[in-house]
Amino acid sequence: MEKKELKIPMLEELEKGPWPSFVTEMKKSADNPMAADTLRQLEQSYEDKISHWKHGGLVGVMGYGGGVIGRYSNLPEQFPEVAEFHTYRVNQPSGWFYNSDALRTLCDIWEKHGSGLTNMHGSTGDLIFLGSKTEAIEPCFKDLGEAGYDLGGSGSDVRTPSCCVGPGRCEWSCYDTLDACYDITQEFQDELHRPAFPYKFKFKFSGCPNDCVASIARSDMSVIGTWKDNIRIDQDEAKKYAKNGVDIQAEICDLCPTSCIDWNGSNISIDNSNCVKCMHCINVMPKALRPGTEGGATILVGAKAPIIGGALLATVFVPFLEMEAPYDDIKELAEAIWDFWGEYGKNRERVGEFIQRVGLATFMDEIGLEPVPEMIAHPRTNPYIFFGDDLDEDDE
Amino acid sequence: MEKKELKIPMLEELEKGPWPSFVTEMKKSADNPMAADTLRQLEQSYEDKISHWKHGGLVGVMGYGGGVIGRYSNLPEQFPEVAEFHTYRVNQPSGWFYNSDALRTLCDIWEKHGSGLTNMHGSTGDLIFLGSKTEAIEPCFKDLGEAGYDLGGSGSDVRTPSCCVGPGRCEWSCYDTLDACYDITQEFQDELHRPAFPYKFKFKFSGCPNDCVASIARSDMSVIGTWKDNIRIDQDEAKKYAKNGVDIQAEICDLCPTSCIDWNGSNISIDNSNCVKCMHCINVMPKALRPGTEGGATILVGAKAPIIGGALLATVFVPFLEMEAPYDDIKELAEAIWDFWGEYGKNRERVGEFIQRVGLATFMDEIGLEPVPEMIAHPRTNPYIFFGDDLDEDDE
Amino acid sequence: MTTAQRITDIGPPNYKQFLPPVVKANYGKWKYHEIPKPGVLVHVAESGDKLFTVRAGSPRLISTVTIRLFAALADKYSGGYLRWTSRNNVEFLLEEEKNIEPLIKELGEQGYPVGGTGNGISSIVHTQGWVHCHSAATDASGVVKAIMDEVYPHFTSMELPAKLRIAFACCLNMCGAVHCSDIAVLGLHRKPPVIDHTALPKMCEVPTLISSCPTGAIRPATVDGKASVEIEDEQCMYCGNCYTVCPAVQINNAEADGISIWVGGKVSNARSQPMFSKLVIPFIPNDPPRWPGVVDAVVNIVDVYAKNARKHERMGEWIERIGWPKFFELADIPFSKYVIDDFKHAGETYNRTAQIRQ
Amino acid sequence: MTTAQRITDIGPPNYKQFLPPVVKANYGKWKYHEIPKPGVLVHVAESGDKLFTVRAGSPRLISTVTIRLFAALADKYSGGYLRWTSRNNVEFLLEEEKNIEPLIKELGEQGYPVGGTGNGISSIVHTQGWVHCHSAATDASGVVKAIMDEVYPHFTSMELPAKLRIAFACCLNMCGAVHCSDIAVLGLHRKPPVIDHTALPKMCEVPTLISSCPTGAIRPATVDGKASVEIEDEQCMYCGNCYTVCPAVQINNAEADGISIWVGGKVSNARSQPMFSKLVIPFIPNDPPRWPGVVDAVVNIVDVYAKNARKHERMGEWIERIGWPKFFELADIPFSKYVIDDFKHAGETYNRTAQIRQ
Ligand code: SRM
Ligand code: SRM
Ligand code: SRM
Ligand code: SRM
Ligand code: SF4
Ligand code: SF4
Ligand code: SF4
Ligand code: SF4
Ligand code: SF4
Ligand code: SF4
Ligand code: SF4
Ligand code: SF4
Repeated sequence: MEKKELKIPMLEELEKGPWPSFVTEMKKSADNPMAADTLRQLEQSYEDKISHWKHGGLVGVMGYGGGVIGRYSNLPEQFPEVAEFHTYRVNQPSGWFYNSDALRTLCDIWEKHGSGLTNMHGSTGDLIFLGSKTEAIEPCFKDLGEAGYDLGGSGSDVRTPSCCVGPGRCEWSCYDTLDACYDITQEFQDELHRPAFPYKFKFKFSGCPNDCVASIARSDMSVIGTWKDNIRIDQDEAKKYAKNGVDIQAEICDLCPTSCIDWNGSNISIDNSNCVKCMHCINVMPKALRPGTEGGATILVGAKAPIIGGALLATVFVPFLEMEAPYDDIKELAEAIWDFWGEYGKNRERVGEFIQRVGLATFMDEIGLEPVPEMIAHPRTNPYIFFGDDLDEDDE
Repeated sequence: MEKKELKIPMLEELEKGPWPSFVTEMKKSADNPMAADTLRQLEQSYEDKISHWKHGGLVGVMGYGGGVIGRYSNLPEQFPEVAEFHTYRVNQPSGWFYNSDALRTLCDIWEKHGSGLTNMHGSTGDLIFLGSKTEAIEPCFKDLGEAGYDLGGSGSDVRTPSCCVGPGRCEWSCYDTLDACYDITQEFQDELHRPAFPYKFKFKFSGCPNDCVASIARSDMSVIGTWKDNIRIDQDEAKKYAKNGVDIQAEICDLCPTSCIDWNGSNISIDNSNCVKCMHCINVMPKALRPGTEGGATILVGAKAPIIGGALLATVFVPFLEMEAPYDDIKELAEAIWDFWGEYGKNRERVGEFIQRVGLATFMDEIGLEPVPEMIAHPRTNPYIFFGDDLDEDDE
Repeated sequence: MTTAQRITDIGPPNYKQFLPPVVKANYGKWKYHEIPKPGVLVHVAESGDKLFTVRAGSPRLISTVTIRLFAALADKYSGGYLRWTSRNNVEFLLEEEKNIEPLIKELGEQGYPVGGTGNGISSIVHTQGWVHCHSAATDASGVVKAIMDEVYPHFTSMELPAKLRIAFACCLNMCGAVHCSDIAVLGLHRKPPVIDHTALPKMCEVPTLISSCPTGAIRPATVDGKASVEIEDEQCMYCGNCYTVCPAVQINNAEADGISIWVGGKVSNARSQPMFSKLVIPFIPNDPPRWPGVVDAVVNIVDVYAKNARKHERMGEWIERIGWPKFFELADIPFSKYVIDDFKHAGETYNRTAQIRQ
Repeated sequence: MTTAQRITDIGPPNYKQFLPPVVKANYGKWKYHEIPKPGVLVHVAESGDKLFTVRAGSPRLISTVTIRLFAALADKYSGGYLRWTSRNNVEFLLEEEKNIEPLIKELGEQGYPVGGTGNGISSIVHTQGWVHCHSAATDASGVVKAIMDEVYPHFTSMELPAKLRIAFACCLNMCGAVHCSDIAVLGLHRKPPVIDHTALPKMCEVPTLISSCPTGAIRPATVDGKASVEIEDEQCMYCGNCYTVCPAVQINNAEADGISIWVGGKVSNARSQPMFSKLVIPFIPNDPPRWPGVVDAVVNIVDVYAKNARKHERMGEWIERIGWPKFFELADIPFSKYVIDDFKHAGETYNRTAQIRQ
């Protein structure tokens, strides 16, 4: 095949500077005609200041409702190699752990079927194979399956769960994020591959309240590690931090959200009943302070981006849940939520918006969770209480 | 006139106990048949657990649209003396200052025309004359006028302004609340007496951020004293407080909302550029600390009770305004607000709700106030920015 | 009498005539104050002059007989000068320190306690109730009296962590600062209004009535051939706004009406920003004449606060520090689902952090 | 091939096979960590074992050629083990301390900087832009590259007051954590969509389209005898949701599209609760290939923060301490009316206190 010229002067401006360049990356694959046409169309976008992609039209693998994002050039004559340019969302391993052989296998498959361009990784967590033709979809899927990989979610289904590195490396992980993420992904393969919800539903697992996968902001079910017992203190190490220049009073005590940690110049003391497990003191002095040993997780529900009612952070559903395999509690909770939301949620209404529409108390009633004060930042300030028909049975 | 028996056993239960009893008060006036029937009807309400008053039907003085609240018994046969039982809202003097002669004059008028029962004072601030017949309204108004008194507001008009004691006694008053309240009440007599707004509009004046008339919670225009320069410090007095047992670090420094005040064991120092004029430190040590001398006020708009969109606290409109008679700035601001709200506000829509409906920025545009960051707690978090037609003139 | 002759639009009398001489002389020139004992303030001017204030509690609903009594006491002790406060206490403005004790004594004999200053409980801001209002879900003065009798020791002392402001309103109109009080006692209806279809067409405008409903529960309907309305019960949350605009839509209901308790509001900008009160007890039935359920609830909250809050911490500041779960636990108040907001901005009240006391 | 033969629903491979031996041996038994230098972490297990992590920056959009390079480096230095982070950096998981420096050197030679740890700027979480998305109001990778080139010194050092997380999204769908980032760069449209009335009936369902609009700006209309829709321009705030559900409603506009800057969001529960990012610069025009306006704006905000915030203070925590007026002043950003919220809960963002720095 004769090689078309690659004239991309604007993009090449983006090869300058110290940060690794995506243009350079794309050029590395430019032997692949799809990658080359991607560069060319992108250069065109840079000139026109507008995207040249179109969406719409269903593409995917047989029997699955998601996992492939269909995309088409709106200048197919100019850039015929990307006339069709669909991406695969390949479900990543828990914690984005790989070994070199696994990576090479993935590269083999993708160089065979697609553009050779990837995202390591997509914002949801998938390994993104960026751009292939419609005809390549099934064969690529077959090769992936044989290599032990499957597609992730897209559309109105369970989206690819993701998790922080957790017990794989982090000393603060209050439960096994890698296992929980793997187990729950496996459990809900059907929900992941066959969209049947009003809209997408994302799980994310963080091992502690630092929330290194931003679950509280980006997942319909956010599982954040925490602990019930006391922060473990090594007073000698604390003294060492002080000696090495940490101003414990200013850097820790004054910044504790509940002022429950004290430093008398030689010892740390913590009023653990008022500690909200924010992690700050532990973050600053990891050798001196450690989370307690009675680990578990707080389950929060309903985070999302702004479309369409405005962005939401997740809301506390279960203040503390033990996180032991096979994670039945959390699976049952998810299913109870799906049942109610599935029946009454509107099309394209995320569960967080649905909760706000029907009311948190009603939602809890329906899914069978007892209301507890931890669910709210504060009680209502308006007097518009709907007593309904319960009037006479109430705790008056 | 033969005296009916006064059988009020339930109410008399409320004459017991150390706190002065309103029942005892009402009995003091019980020679007045209206007061006696009020007691009787109230006893009836205590038995029935329900109000026996009716509203509706216009009563008032000629030429005024407010100032009298019409009320009728729904048991007029049983309690004929309160079949009509209207209250007058008599505009109180600024700061609720009286002298004994003035009070006696008021008592004379009220014993002549009404029940002899009063509220000293109503929640808005008026002196409330509680209960008279329809026929007494004009004569009572005439006597009030001759004694130098006028009615306050009711209905969709300017409501009786009120103010804290201010420079009349308080060392913290940053402007002359008594004068401002009096001057503005006089200026807007027409707006006070002849309802022409979508709904009520309340002014309240507090001399400092302690806000002793709760203006920020209860007035459509809340005028709260503040200062521009530094807090005045008397270090010797501060030392005395410390010696007398005030823990300045814990009681003041740790509670300062911006941590801008320091105590080194013998001296106070304040980073005045970060002081938000909250008053706390001054409140705790009034001999050692005083507001600065460059006084003025913050103007906030739009507080209200919950009907119907939910309660609102007032919003900052002007962070700092000099408050010199004749208070032209504030009068012009009020008029600009009334113009816009008067034209576009819905019936029974308080100005605070109207602002939320049209948007703060639009409202400011319309009344001619430049937007400043002090108006908001924080910038928007949602990306739903309406650029409208201004698109091309913007500060891009 | 013709309109021309009538005196109108004169406004209130000028306050200046009512200022005591010491105030006139030191107007705006006060330097500091002290509270030598509960109910007594001394304001010292830059000139060195002193103004002594004696503050007495009053039930607000007072007879002219009592006003005359106050006038007489003012003549005797404070040169005839007195004022009322924004919380309905009466203040005698004395130039002579020696008059303080005799005045307090005489007030006491007449049944008017001196107090309400500093870190205590002042008079309860309140409303009309069954004494004068048609829409009251409970009485005002009676509930207030019953509560004040029990918290009375806090009126005459100053030993709370900070000021504790109680307010009362008899319906959701909230005439007062109920929505921003340390403790708010609020009457509420709990059944949709009952419509008098005969009276309605005569008394009310249907479109105004329909638009008065914040939840859109009221719809036009033809009843017995006449234009009237109907109410969708499931949408009504008993605000009573329809009743205010139309007396033929009756909201009062002896069985369903009662009282709710709210805590943690404040108005001052001191330390923390002003805050709304929050619902903690959704409903206590009306129990006249002495409302024991309400009184116990208020006293309990006052006690728990007094025992647990730190110095200078208002109710809401204390609760923010310890967290709502702890408040419900300490106050031994069962957490009710009604406490969870479900109105317009309800989502803003959900807990959206993993910061939790475990 | 029949469906029966196909391998489906196997889920992702089990992560366990990818864990390095030292991780397997000390799984869940880590004791503490240290950051000896930017981009290098040492995790020490209770057993005393150590795991060394070398973190390298990547543009996320990488070629298989690069993945093979990383695999080869892993073989050479980390027993073949590596992982990616939640911010798209690649981490080599070393057992041997001595391999750290050679690995860093080789990565550097290949153009991959080591850093992104501790109190600095890590990689920018971002989206597709013109590389792959139809609804992008700007390019993603190009803007990110241009910004990273300038803030690069903060990737390879750890001298900021706290972590500073930058995120980028090319449209309001905000694929990423843009809404909770210290600095968020967000592409936006500023003109209502243009409707292709010929294509619409074929491609889209009218009711779904109408209900997709959060402001109700879309109404049914008959155009040239065919069922289509019209858009009320005054009600549209360019969210693009209609375009997502119906490609015949085109929102992209070369002239009007551009970028906005948001600050002060965070996700972690450390110290303060998670917070949303807030708008500070409503619009900067698209200026490819190097977007100087956006880059300057970001660099300026980073600098002002670096200079003024206290240790451990995230962007939003710093701004909350100094107040928004001061932020606008220090950053020398003109206060625009567009910054004032006017969406659903706008009232909650108004300043409702007299606490003001005068
Ligand atoms: C590929 C990816 C961006 C990336 O470059 O990484 C992406 C790309 C798209 N997102 Fe997203 N989203 C991606 C992660 C996210 C995230 C982040 C997350 O999952 O943690 C969010 C915010 C969190 C959330 O779910 O709220 C996100 C919020 C959205 C939304 C708004 C949803 C909302 O409720 O507000 C839409 C709109 C929609 O669903 O129609 C959307 C829609 C889209 C579509 C499918 C637009 C469309 O209609 O075709 C984009 C396809 C682009 C393309 O060309 O492939 N994407 N999207 C991410 C998925 C990769 C992966 O699987 O790993
Ligand atoms: C008398 C008074 C209560 C008292 O016992 O002190 C009062 C009594 C009534 N208020 Fe009020 N309000 C009184 C101060 C207030 C206040 C407090 C204030 O002004 O500082 C408020 C809250 C602040 C505010 O304005 O938002 C208040 C908020 C309302 C509302 C709700 C307004 C809202 O926007 O949410 C209504 C309902 C209405 O306007 O229809 C209302 C309506 C009423 C009516 C007129 C009910 C009616 O439809 O007839 C009451 C007449 C009762 C009667 O029998 O006289 N009243 N009302 C107060 C006026 C006395 C005075 O002039 O000094
Ligand atoms: C007389 C009065 C003003 C008036 O014109 O009538 C007044 C007078 C004083 N107030 Fe007040 N306040 C008065 C109602 C209020 C109110 C309004 C209310 O209660 O409805 C507030 C707002 C309450 C709230 O936040 O909910 C109020 C919040 C304050 C504060 C701030 C308290 C705090 O820490 O939040 C102070 C400062 C202090 O006491 O330390 C203060 C301080 C003062 C001082 C010390 C000012 C001074 O130097 O003269 C006065 C004596 C206080 C005392 O009683 O201990 N005053 N003060 C009001 C007396 C009401 C009463 O009879 O009890
Ligand atoms: C590797 C990674 C998890 C993963 O599974 O991939 C990770 C790893 C660590 N995080 Fe994280 N965090 C990672 C993303 C995050 C995120 C998510 C994000 O940035 O999108 C957050 C939330 C950010 C936010 O709040 O907006 C996050 C908030 C934290 C915090 C809290 C920071 C704070 O004070 O707000 C800590 C504690 C600290 O660093 O003091 C932390 C601490 C740590 C520690 C020290 C945990 C440990 O003991 O191993 C790890 C090294 C930190 C470092 O780089 O300095 N990690 N961390 C992620 C690395 C991303 C990267 O390549 O830069
Ligand atoms: S979320 Fe917690 S447990 Fe997970 S990597 Fe971050 S700090 Fe470690
Ligand atoms: S974890 Fe947070 S709340 Fe708990 S003691 Fe440490 S800093 Fe305080
Ligand atoms: S508001 Fe301020 S000036 Fe007025 S009485 Fe209260 S403390 Fe004094
Ligand atoms: S007035 Fe308030 S903000 Fe200012 S120094 Fe005193 S306590 Fe701090
Ligand atoms: S609160 Fe309600 S019932 Fe009480 S006086 Fe006001 S309007 Fe009447
Ligand atoms: S009480 Fe309120 S909610 Fe119920 S019908 Fe009347 S106006 Fe509507
Ligand atoms: S943010 Fe918008 S434009 Fe960018 S990838 Fe997501 S959907 Fe596409
Ligand atoms: S862009 Fe958004 S607001 Fe505008 S018409 Fe489309 S859906 Fe409605």
